[in-house]
Amino acid sequence: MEKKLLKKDRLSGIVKKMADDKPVYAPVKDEDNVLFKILEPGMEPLISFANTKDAPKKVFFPHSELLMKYTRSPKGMVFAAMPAGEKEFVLFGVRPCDARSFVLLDMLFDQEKWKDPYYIDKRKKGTVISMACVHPPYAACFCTSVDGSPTSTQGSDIQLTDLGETYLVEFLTPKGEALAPYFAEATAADASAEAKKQAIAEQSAAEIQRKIPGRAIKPILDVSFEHPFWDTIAGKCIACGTCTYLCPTCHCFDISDEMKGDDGVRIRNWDSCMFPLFTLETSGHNPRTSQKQRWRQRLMHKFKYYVDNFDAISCVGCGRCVMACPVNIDIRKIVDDISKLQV
Amino acid sequence: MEKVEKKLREEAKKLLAEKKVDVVVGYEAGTLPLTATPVFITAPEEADRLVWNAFCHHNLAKYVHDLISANRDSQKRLKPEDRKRKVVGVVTKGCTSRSLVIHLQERQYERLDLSILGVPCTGYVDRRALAEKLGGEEILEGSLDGANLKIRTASGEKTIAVKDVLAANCVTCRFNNPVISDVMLGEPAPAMNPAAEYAEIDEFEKLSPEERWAYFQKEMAKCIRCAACRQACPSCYCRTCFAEQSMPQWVGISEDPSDTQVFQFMRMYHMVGRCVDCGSCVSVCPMGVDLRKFLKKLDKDCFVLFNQRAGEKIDFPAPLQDQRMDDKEDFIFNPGGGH
Amino acid sequence: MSHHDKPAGRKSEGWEPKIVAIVCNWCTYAGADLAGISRIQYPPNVRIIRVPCTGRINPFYVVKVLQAGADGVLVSGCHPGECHYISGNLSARRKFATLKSFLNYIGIEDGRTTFTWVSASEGERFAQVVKAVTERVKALGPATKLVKKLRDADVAVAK
Amino acid sequence: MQKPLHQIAAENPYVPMPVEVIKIITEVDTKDIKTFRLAFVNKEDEERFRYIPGQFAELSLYGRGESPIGIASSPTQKGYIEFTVQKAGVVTTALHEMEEGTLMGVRGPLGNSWPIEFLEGKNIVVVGGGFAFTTLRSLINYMIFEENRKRFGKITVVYGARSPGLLLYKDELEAWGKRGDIDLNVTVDKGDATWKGREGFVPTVCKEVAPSRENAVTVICGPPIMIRFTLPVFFDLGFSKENIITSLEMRMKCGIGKCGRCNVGSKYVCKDGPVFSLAELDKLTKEY
Repeated sequence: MEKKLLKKDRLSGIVKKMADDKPVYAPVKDEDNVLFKILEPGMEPLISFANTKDAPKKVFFPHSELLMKYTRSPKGMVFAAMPAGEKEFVLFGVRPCDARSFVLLDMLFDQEKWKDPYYIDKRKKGTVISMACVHPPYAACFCTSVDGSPTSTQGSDIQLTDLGETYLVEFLTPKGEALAPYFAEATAADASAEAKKQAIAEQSAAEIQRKIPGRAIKPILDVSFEHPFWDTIAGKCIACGTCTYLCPTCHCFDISDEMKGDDGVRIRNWDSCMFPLFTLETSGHNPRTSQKQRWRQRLMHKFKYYVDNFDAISCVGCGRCVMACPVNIDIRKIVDDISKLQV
Repeated sequence: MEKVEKKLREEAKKLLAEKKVDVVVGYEAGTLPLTATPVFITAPEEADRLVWNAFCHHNLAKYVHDLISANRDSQKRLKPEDRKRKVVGVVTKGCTSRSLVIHLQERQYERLDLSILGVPCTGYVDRRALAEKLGGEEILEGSLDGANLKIRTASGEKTIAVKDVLAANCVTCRFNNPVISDVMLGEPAPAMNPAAEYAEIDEFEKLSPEERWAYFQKEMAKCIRCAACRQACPSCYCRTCFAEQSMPQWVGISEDPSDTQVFQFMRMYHMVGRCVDCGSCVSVCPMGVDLRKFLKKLDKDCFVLFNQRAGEKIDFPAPLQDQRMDDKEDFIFNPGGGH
Repeated sequence: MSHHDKPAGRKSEGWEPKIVAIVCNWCTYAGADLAGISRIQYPPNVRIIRVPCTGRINPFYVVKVLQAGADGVLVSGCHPGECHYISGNLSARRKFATLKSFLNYIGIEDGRTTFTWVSASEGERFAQVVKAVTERVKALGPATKLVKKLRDADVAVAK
Repeated sequence: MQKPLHQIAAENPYVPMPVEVIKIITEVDTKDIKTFRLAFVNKEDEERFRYIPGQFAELSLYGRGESPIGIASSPTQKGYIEFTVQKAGVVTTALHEMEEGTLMGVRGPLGNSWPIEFLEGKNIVVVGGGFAFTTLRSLINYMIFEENRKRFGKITVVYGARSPGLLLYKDELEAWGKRGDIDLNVTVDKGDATWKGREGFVPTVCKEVAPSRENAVTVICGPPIMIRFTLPVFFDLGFSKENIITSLEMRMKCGIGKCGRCNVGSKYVCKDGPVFSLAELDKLTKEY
């Protein structure tokens, strides 16, 4: 695929130009958070930032999403309408770890047998422009331990890499190439640019010193469901959903109905395996009654069940849960500890 | 503070060794620089993990309630004479002690269930204030050096005074020493600045209703409904929160502006006379919602209307558990005069 | 958009406020009854919900009513000292003092929520209260704050 | 762009197909279990809703949401589908308040099913307790259907309820009893004045009936306590774990393996289950 060089000061203008034509989600400063928002006229996309507080999964898998609308007739429920299909849009400024999360989510939402039309529609319409991490943005980053890298192109349609004076613009997919006209002023990249990127990739990956045995714990997890170790991890967990809501790969949801007068809607909302109610059955029976079980589920789901089902770790090493956990439950430490278990 | 920490470890060790407590709930160093995290110490030899410093922001009363109720639940099927009390030692600063008082007022457990290790408090560091001081730069390394923080970021070494990054609730704290304790580890800490306690609220009250509504809307729009505020709050101990009831469903679960506003409003309103301004909900909020702007109003009203402060006195019912014939009723509508 | 939620512009023509009154069984409900028996005129904007005692009213009822789109809420019970259950209204008074203050604080207009006492013999007062509350709410226009709107879907489907 | 609803439902697994409640049967004395007979509004949906006994569907009610319920009718019964529902939560309570003629929604069929191919040519022992008999009834009706009967060997049924008034499908039980090709054993924990049948718990009855393990499979569904005491009976009779098959219940929402809540180990009960053999369950974590 094509590679180009773009003068750095031109990027912001290009993104804003795109935003004139179609919705563009970009990292923007919102008080003291950096969040993905649709760029409105006058808003400035953040070009230089560490990473967003919220994961960009919300663009494809919104926190609350309308599934359908219905009305009440004298006879009962009558289906009324579907949400409008998505228009084409651009998701700009995604970090490579987060872009990889889309590939992981695809495995679940776009399976052979059951397809999730809402997610798939958005994935089809959205073009992902990622920004390679020239330096890992956080000390909590650990993408290299979970099959990723600071310059991974997985899940990206275009990737930008800061080469100092210019950005290397890599058009990775046909969807990405469709945006090439916006980069008309960019010049062809030569072999030296590619070499530079290669050097950056190596350098940046090397800067991530914190390693966890992401793949290596799978055989241990296979046989340690009942291990007493699990009793030690979740005591201080307050059972909030911060980790799961900020996680780029957590995808559990709930479906709820709301009505007003004769109008009704069915909405799906993020849910969290950290919440006691997540598995509570009407009968009062709850297969997971303790926070220990819920934590085990979260960890197993990411490092064992997903590997069993899709041969992929459902964690991209973005470090959000590490940094945002209100009580500092550090998944890196837990994975470390698991790797040392005697089983 | 190091002296307090040393005494704390000794005391915890002693309590555990003498089997006077089953567990000591305290703080240990976190895995990120300049953080502390809750820890449960059950063996004397582990007591040296305990720390006491300006990063200990959690209100540990939350865990006291959790531990004691879990213990009680686990023994439900035993005969009363076979049931065992679980005594919880808890590292207790001023706000924590007031939460314990609230639990006791609300008959959640008995005083016998507690061993209160009182610590004098001079406030904790607000992570957001610190991040702002650093211009959002990542803290790579950090240490506490007396009254200052020594921090290394990508752009170099920095020194920041702890007093410049204290949490807002700490700066104006009226109760920075525990109101009840079994043992005090150190001299009482000097007073903070309670005179300014309601300054922010007074200012906000001066705004027009439209301005206040705009602010409320803006803050609530940040909320992602992760419920960390509720989960961290020692006063939020309902077995089933109203927000999770399905018959009737009080609030919708979606990220709807109205549902979020109503959820937050009602959760906060449940704190009348029960919010100790420990700042837990604020410090755990991943999105930085300014909950204190609203919670502190309830605190002020409680004082103005009922002359009470949450969790101040153990032998006094909480404001909404009580009433007086001569309570103020300026808000009662009187058509035809006298309003 | 269905015919049920016509867009109500501020003080749009023909708009009449919807006011929900939550009243106690022993005093205010009887007072409302008396107003009716005595044929005292008052605006028809009020829908009454009867509860045993104001002490029974979960403050959530008031907030929930606002969320559901009522333009005003009236809560009324026995005068202090006259509660059928001795002190239910005194408990309620503490709750509503703080609730109203808190609602005002977040910017809900003062006139949206009204708390008062009406005894069983005060038919006239009940009518006065309803009249005054209706006027106050009318002056404010349709409620918008805290009001929940359903998400909208825009692609219709052939049945 | 307007598409007919049946086409949307065919493309979108979250969209329920409209059905009309054509019959409501109160099954038990306590009146909290009813059978709902539903007919598809659109012919195309009826065509598409091809199910196998053991599968379930999400029943959809205006403003209340959805509830996953096992299909109680057999695919051999044409023109309608049936669900037997106990009144418990938000959706099922609203269901119980419905009248005949109401319109609602159905999404499915979902989940795997009783392993019909595996069962073919074998002797089948069906063991059910109380309210959990619904999908077993589906299976029995499927097996005894004229064209199907010869595909299966001997059929033994043990079905128990706490009292005679709590037995489901009383008319059918009577009809099955009259057939010669099914060994029906209905039992109640405690009978009443009019009860002439068997008394005793399901495990005890299973022990008495003592079906042979030769070329036999047990399909069992019931309250956990019944299962706990019945399984040892079958182990004693020599049934292997591969030949004991049951169905799990879990809290579900999407029913298609996305929402994550019925996750047990690497499996989703909604998609990989609800039917599992004991041998398969042994490999799962005990989180159900």
